[in-house]
Parts: sequence; C-alpha cells; structure tokens
Amino acid sequence: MEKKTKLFEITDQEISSDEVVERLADPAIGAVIAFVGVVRGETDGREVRHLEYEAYPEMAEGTLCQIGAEIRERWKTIQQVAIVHRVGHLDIGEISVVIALSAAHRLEVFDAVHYAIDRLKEIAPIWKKEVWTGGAEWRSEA
Amino acid sequence: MEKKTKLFEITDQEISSDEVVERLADPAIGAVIAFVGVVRGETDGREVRHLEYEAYPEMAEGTLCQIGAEIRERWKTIQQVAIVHRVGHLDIGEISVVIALSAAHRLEVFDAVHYAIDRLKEIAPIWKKEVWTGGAEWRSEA
Amino acid sequence: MKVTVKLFAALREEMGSREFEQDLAPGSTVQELLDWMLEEYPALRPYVRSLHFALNHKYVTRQTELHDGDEVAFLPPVGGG
Amino acid sequence: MKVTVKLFAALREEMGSREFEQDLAPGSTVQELLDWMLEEYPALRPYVRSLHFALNHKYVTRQTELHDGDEVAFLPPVGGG
Repeated sequence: MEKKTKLFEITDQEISSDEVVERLADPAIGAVIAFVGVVRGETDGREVRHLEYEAYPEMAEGTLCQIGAEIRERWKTIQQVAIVHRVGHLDIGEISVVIALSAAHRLEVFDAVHYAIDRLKEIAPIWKKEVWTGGAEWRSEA
Repeated sequence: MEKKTKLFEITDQEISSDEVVERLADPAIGAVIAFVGVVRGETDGREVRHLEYEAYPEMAEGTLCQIGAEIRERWKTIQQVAIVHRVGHLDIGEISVVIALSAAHRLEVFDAVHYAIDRLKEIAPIWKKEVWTGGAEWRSEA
Repeated sequence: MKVTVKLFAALREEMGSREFEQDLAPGSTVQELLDWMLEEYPALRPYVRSLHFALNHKYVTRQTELHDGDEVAFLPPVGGG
Repeated sequence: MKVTVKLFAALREEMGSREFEQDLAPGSTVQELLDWMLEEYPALRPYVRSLHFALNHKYVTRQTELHDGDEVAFLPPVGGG
C-alpha cells in the first residue's frame, strides 16, 4: 500500500487513528494526542441513521493546514500536526475526523488539540447532514 | 482474532490506538480522545536505543481501573475510559500506552485525559528503563 | 467577465446545483454577485445572513472585488468534526 | 507466619530476585518486614526512602499489619506512560 504522507487531508475513505498517528512519525516525538471523532447514534434525543459529510476539498485541505500553522505558531513545543477528515456517507460508530499532534513532552498538547477542534468546527469548509428516519438536517455549531 | 473487551490492560503485545478506541464502542458516543505515548529516541540529549517497561500486572490493571473510576466520578459526562499499557522491550517509535476516553460531547475530555496521564504516572505500578549505548537507567517522574 | 460560483450543503440542495458560471460587470464585488443571485433565485434569501464567502479558496469579505476566472464559494455555516 | 515479598525494577535488579517468601512473627507490620530485610540486605538501603508498599495489590502504609499468606510488594518510584 502506498505510504500516505499528507498531514492535512479530506478523504472519502475510512480513517484509522493509528494510520494518522504514523503520519507524524519522527524519532524525537514522545507524546502524541489523537482526537478521534466518532459518528453518534443520537442527537438531541433523535435516532440518527447515518451522516453525510460534504467538503469543499480544494479549500478545506488548505484550511486544515492553516490550523496546523496556527498551532505551531502558538505552542512552540508542538512538533507536528495532522488532521484527516472523512466525507461522504458515514455510519454510526465510524470515524469522521482524526486530529493528531506530537510534542517532545505532553505539556500543551491538550490545549493545542482543544484549539484544533474548535478551529476545525469554526473555519473548515465541511458540512454535516444528519439523516434520521423520515428526515434530514444540515447541522452546524454556529 | 478474539475480541478484546478489557478496558484496563497490561500487555506485552503491540498496542493499536484504533483497537483501544474500539473497546469503548457504544452507539451513543460522539467524541473520543486517545492519548498515545510513543517511545522517544532521545531524553535529556542522550540517544536512547530502546526502553524496557516492567509492571506489577496483578496490581496495575486494578490501578488503571481505579483511575477510570476516579475520572467517571469527577467528570460525569465521561462515558467510558480504557487504558492499555505495554510492557517488555519497546523500540523507538512504538506505542507504550493508549488512554482513550469517550463522551457524548467533547467538553471535558481534555481535562479528563490530562488527569488520566498524571495519575497513571503517579500511581500505576509500572517502571521504565531507558537503555542507551553503554548504560541504562530506571526513570521516574518523581 | 466570468466567475465560477460554488455552492455547498443546504444551499447546493436548495439551488439544485453544485456550481455554475456567472457573467458579471468588471469590478463587481462579492456583494454584487450575491445581489444579482438573490434577484434571480429568491430561494437563496433565508441563507444570506449566515453565508460566508471564499475567493479562490480563501475566506473574503463581501466587499472583495472579483476578477475574470475567479472561483467564488458561498459557504453556509460549517459543521465539521 | 509467611508472606510473599515482590520486588520490581531497580530493586529487583539489586536483589537479583523478583520474589521470595519470608517468615515473620505474627502481627508484624510492613515496617518490621522492611527493617528485617535491611539488616539482611544492606544493598536495599539507598532505596528505602523512596519506596512505596502494596499489600495484596493495594497501596498501604508502613504501619499496616501483615497476615499469613499476604503478598507484599516493594515499589520503587513508578514511571509509566
């Protein structure tokens, strides 16, 4: 299988957190934190059947890269950032996004990954449609 | 392969963050955070060749379980906690520990995983020996 | 001049199209493009207040001037993660 | 009475053993077990101040009383993660 080296990617394929963590590979790293978003079966008490994610991929990969740059600017001890977001039809329990950060030590990775998720939800041109029995709705956190 | 369901485990086998995340499986979860500890190739400027981890396994699994209970007591929105720590000979770049937490939403998972790591280093009966060219040393954070 | 307009999510569904080409007077802004589209497609109206805009893959304001060959995206509230 | 003593990490290496059985007077405490071992194995001395103790897989203090069949662990500073 071809080795993936893109740190910021929109993909319609299944995501693996191990595989995203491997993209950070660097012999000096010591701590990696990976945030894994998993499709929930329920929102606001309503049973979700599946999700559909849509992106503006030509822009979104650049936006993810910008989030990575912001993090490395703000937290100098963060070494690498990788963000991979899946689009298309996602079933309950599947992984929608993996955000992985590495640092020599674990200080700051928590704040940095928190920031990454907030920014992802705020600026990445990615949309989520919840499909339930008898309806569907595009959701945003705005 | 046999399905693993232990949430707190000391193992001498390779660890996969995907596999640990799967142990949390629950249709209601929405956010999973996984902290992945990776063996560093360098400490205090010294080139480490490999690590040897040792545990008191009969006690350590209970200690990890206790950390999980402390977290669920302290952060009521945390649904599941899994901590898997590897022991034995670990090469640079290999995963030593995966701590995975799930919650319906992402608030609090950051504080909770930070707490989990601090407690793990503080109370889990697990020891780490750094082996470099010409020497070795048992390391603790105390 | 001609620009390409890209639509996403609820807006794409509302308009029944992902993308179209639009003729505009030289020097037109994002706001002028939007105004023109609102006249042509009243169904757009409920989305207008919450839209953001990207020009050639970067966020821009409504005052940004467009040029021939530009790619303008109308972005409803995002919700990745 | 008999207890099992478990050793780990640097202490295990120093003592050249992971585990041994020890005869003790009934009612002995963790501290008394430790005192006895220090006399027998002076190599233990540098480790004593930083040791923690577990009795049957739970942390206990040095004042804890031991019983026949107990498993006592001498735990040097831990360092997982």
